[in-house]
Amino acid sequence: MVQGLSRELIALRVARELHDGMVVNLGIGLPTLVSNFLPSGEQILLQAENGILGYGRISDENFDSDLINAGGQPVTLLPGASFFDSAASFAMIRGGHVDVAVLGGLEVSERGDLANWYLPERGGGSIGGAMDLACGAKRLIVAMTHTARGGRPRIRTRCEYPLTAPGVVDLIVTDLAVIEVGPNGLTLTEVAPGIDPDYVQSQTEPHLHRSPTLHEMEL
Amino acid sequence: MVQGLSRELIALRVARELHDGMVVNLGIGLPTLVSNFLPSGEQILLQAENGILGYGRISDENFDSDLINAGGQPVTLLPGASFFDSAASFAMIRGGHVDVAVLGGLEVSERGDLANWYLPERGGGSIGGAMDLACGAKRLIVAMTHTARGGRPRIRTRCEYPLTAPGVVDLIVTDLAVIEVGPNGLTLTEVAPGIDPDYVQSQTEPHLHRSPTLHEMEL
Amino acid sequence: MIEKVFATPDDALHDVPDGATIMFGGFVSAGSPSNLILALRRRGTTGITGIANNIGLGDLLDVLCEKRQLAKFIATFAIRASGGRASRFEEQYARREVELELVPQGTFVERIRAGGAGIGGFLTRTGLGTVVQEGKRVVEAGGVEYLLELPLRADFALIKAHRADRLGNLQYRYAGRNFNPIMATAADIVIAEVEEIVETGEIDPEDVGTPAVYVDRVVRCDPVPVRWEG
Amino acid sequence: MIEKVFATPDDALHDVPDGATIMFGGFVSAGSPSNLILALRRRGTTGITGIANNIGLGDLLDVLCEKRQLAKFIATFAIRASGGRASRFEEQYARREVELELVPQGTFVERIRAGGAGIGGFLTRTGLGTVVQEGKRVVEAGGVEYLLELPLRADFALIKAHRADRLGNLQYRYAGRNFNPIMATAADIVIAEVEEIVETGEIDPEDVGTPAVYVDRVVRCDPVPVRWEG
Repeated sequence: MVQGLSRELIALRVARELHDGMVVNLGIGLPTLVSNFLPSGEQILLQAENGILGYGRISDENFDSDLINAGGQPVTLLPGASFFDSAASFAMIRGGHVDVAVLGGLEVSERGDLANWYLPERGGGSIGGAMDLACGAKRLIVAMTHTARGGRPRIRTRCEYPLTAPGVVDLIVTDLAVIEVGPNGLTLTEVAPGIDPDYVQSQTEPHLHRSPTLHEMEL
Repeated sequence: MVQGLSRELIALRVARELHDGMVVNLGIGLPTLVSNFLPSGEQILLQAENGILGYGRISDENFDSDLINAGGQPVTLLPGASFFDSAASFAMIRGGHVDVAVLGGLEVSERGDLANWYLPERGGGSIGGAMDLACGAKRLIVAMTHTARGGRPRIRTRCEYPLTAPGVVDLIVTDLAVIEVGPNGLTLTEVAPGIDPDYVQSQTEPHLHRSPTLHEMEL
Repeated sequence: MIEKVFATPDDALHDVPDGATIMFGGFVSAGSPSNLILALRRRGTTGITGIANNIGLGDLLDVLCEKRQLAKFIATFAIRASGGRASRFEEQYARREVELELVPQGTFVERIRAGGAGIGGFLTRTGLGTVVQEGKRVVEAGGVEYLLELPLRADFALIKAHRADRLGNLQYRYAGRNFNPIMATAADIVIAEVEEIVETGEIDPEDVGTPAVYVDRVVRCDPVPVRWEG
Repeated sequence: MIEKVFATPDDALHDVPDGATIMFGGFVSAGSPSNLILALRRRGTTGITGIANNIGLGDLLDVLCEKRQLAKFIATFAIRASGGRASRFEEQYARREVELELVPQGTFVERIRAGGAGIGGFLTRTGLGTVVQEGKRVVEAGGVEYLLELPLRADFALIKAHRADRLGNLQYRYAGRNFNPIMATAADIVIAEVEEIVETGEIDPEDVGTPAVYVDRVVRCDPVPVRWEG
């Protein structure tokens, strides 16, 4: 069986997209792990949509129910943090002041449509802040496994699940590959160590252009 | 010559409309004087649209350019005061959280239209917060002289000056009278001491109903 | 002076009628008015339309499902796509015993802000091209299409702050702000649960998060420990 | 770390081009970025579209009329119906040498908030049935008619706060807030004049009025004494 990246390594690869001075919102689930791999010596401000800019690591010491991130996890604060209410928080998100949002995905289409909130086979799901983050962030990175259980490709010609937002995804990072979403469709730019580009294509519904600089991820 | 109320006595009469627990915005000019006549022992919160709730008297001691009311005058703070930005301030005003606004007037029509921002003969005027206060306050009191220079009635069948807002005035307090604005037009409820109701009518363009309880103001 | 301090959460809710529309502040465990929620359960008010960011997610709102006090809920997060044991709300929703309106979180809080700020509606891109668009007007402005979203108000708002003064000024703490200051502007009667009540003037005017004008009732309660375990 | 601290107001304005749209915070004397305004006069930038609550009213903005740097101004208060000596702006406006768009103050600040918050427009009753309505769409919502007002943004916002940290967090003082925190969200480049710059972490997270994300440049200046004398 082909062995792709672990969740931690997907998070590590996503973290390489984040640079000094950026404001970044990490969605619930896998994206949360990205906070463990932020580049050191660079100032990256993590935004939690429940009203914190500049939180640090997830920490259970001195649990305070009023000091949590958007996933409900207790967090520490970095120097220069600030608090604000939810209207101000979504003004920040919707107004394009978040440089990068990293969200989990259920499906991404070749046009960059994202479906990540509703799972028809469970008949359940909630919107939370996902639609606003998907529409508002300057750059949207989706971090997910390349296929769902049973091998069903998550990267699809068009999404079958209810959309979070149409045409919003900029970059897809999976356990198998890094794929850019552009006006001409999807471009495979990196493969996970030991993964063949043909194998990535076989696990992907739409055609993947291959970048002239296609290479193995450096982790 | 008939002698109506001084500006101070108009302000005193307006102050009688204000009661415990009310949030009140006093416009620039004559309305500002109302703050000198607030009922003692009652908690009335003065709102300044530049972002203060709970300011006190106008005071020149220790002038601080950051502690002014909406007329630019230095003010003191009462216990329980708070500061907020202009978006929050006008959310408070537009959202109907100000119980009473007291504004100056150039003209008021019998339907309660208010004109108070533009003086055609000077070719000048500015809107400031007047339109929002006129539309947003739960109750709008206009304090003004009954006639303009030259004896031109300010209370008119319809306003000739550009409107601040249509159909918003609840009560008019002038140097000559107190007049209620209702669905059936204008009702004279009080006259200034020594002023004859017929004289008030002669200085007013539209017909004034006379209240069954019409009486002289108690000052 | 108007007396705003109530002795118990139950007193503060004395006139909440069946069928009321009620907002609840809080985001998961932060700034959730847990004592007021428990008092509302004791009161037994039925036919409630609830408005809160989340239910059954580190909050105590799920207790209102024990005796089926909720007729409808407006939320951003109520039904999970994955995870453990279903909440009572999820069970009742699965049986269609309670109605649910899911709203994107930014639209949710902006609708409440509009309700409090006298804004008749606003244009947002959020939800365009999704199920959220259903039944809504699309308005073009500046060459771009937007959804027209409408204000949201309630009969009561139950909120949580850190401190209050007797006049009704509220001070928040950390991420306990969230929806509380916004909901405080958008309900006919606003009831705040706080950890401490001080004399008027003791909260620095710079630190007031909700000005007194918005608050009708204040009740001091020991906070209920809540925590979301996923 | 991105360096946001500039040595002088003139340095902070180094790239403001002719024809720029510029917001100025402040309400009369409170929270007005006087040092930045004086630096803009020294710079001599022309063809400016200015956006500020007031001009010639206890602010220093009128100095921008000395060399006719303003092409247009968007304000709530610029021309007086009464009072003393005319401002330079009033004189130039009387000769139609400068364009003026008067906006009701609540609509003015809400348009700026919309510009910063990704809101494509909003509905307000303010201005209905007045000259403010001219050229605007009337939209019905919930059985009530409203004006549709559109967002306002700028290339630069020049604002004033009390303190900043090196990261760009701002703390305000008293009624010095006014339009400053809102304008900080609605311009491509935000330049803040402050009385004190401290190390990152020295401003309590509870006291931050404008989070660092909104601020591009910070400059420490002694405040210029300003006062409106009517």
